Amino acid sequence: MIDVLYFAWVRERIGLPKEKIETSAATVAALVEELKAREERYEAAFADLSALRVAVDQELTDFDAPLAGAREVAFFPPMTGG
Amino acid sequence: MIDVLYFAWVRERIGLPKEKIETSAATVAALVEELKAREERYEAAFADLSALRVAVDQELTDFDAPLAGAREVAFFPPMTGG
Amino acid sequence: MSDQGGLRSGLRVVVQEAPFDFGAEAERFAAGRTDLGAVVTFTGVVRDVAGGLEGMEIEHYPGMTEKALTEIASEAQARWSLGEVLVIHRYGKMAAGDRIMMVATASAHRQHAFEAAEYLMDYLKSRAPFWKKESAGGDQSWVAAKDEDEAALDRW
Amino acid sequence: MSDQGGLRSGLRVVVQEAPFDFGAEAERFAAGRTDLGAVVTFTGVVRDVAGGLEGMEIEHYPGMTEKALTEIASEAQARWSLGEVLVIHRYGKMAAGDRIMMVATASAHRQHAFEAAEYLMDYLKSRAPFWKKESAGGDQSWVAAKDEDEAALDRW
Repeated sequence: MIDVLYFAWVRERIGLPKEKIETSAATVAALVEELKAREERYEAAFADLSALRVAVDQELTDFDAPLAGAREVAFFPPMTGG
Repeated sequence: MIDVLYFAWVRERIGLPKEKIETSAATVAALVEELKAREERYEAAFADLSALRVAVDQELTDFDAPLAGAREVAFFPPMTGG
Repeated sequence: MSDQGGLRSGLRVVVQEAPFDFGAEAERFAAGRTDLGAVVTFTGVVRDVAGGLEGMEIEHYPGMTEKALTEIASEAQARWSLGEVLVIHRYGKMAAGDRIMMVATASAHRQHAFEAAEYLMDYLKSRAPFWKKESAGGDQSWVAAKDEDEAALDRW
Repeated sequence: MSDQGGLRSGLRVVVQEAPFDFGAEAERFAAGRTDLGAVVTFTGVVRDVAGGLEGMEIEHYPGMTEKALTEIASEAQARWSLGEVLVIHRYGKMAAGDRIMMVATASAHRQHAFEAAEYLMDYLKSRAPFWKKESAGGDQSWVAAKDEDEAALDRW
């Protein structure tokens, strides 16, 4: 089980801020494929990965990052702080 | 007659902040030569012109600047504000 | 490195919903330090570019936000000679003209204080998990990240 | 361009002997402006590098000082898109830790606010008629201008 978090318009498209996912995906990209296969709203949210960023256990990383041992994965658009 | 002002260690070496000088010097450099010829303390203050800055009528300028029409000439070391 | 943010030697990171008192923070930052001759602050303010902004809301990623800001500030401390660093960033609802965030840097050398503040801002813009949503004309829209903000990181 | 300094559109230049209230100046600078998203301040503080500073005294050139600061600030306004500019510089006696001066810039773009503040500082250091004298161990000495400060002007 892994906590999956969504922020900003990713959260809005998927319709919830956080969920627990049962997965054996080896990488972030594999998890994304699993989610996209589930429902239309995931397909919509993950349509363009170049418009998305990902953090594993609260560290920014890439979509090919491994998920082994990860507790938390977060998906969100590019940040706009400051 | 022209007002001649001195600041910082130039003022200290010459021993006064301001004086009126009767001069027909055409340039700042010529005025400096006249002053140096007067007394030891001017000679000491103006010994190294590369260590000095000059303003004519409150605008920074060079030692070869003309004095025609000038009301005020000021001599001082490089600035150290901020 | 601490994962907690908050107070550490010479570094203070604050993430809060409430407004902060910029004047008071500026006044007390590095106050009385006799070894730091140069203090720089940067403040980000909610702009109303088109003139019809009804409000802005900033979402963030609790937990990661403090950690990311602390990492960015620690990297600045490693790169420049800094005596004090402060980062304050708000989330939640704001109005045009409100102060969103501030950074402050204090150093013995003005170039260090300036560069570190610019570095903090460049990384904070594109690497700290904040997202802005603007309300105008009854519509809400997420502010798009700017290519120039991403490009700004290349100089460091 | 005005020869008077003082208040002009978007520019305030203050030269005074009395301390200034940095927190209050920072608080009210560009306050409530909804068109300026980026505010930068720089503050210069009396340093006590060797640990024995008894005091500092700053001499200036009344009349020329305000004029020089106004010219420097006006040039910054011409080079960058600035909504507000503030320059405050003290003269007279100060102690270690005292604030000597501040500049503040406000712009729609953070790079403009940062660059203009750095420009103001670089020119103010070497082109505004202030001279610092330090007292330590019973001796007084004029602070020497640094080659690096003169060299800093080359980048503009």
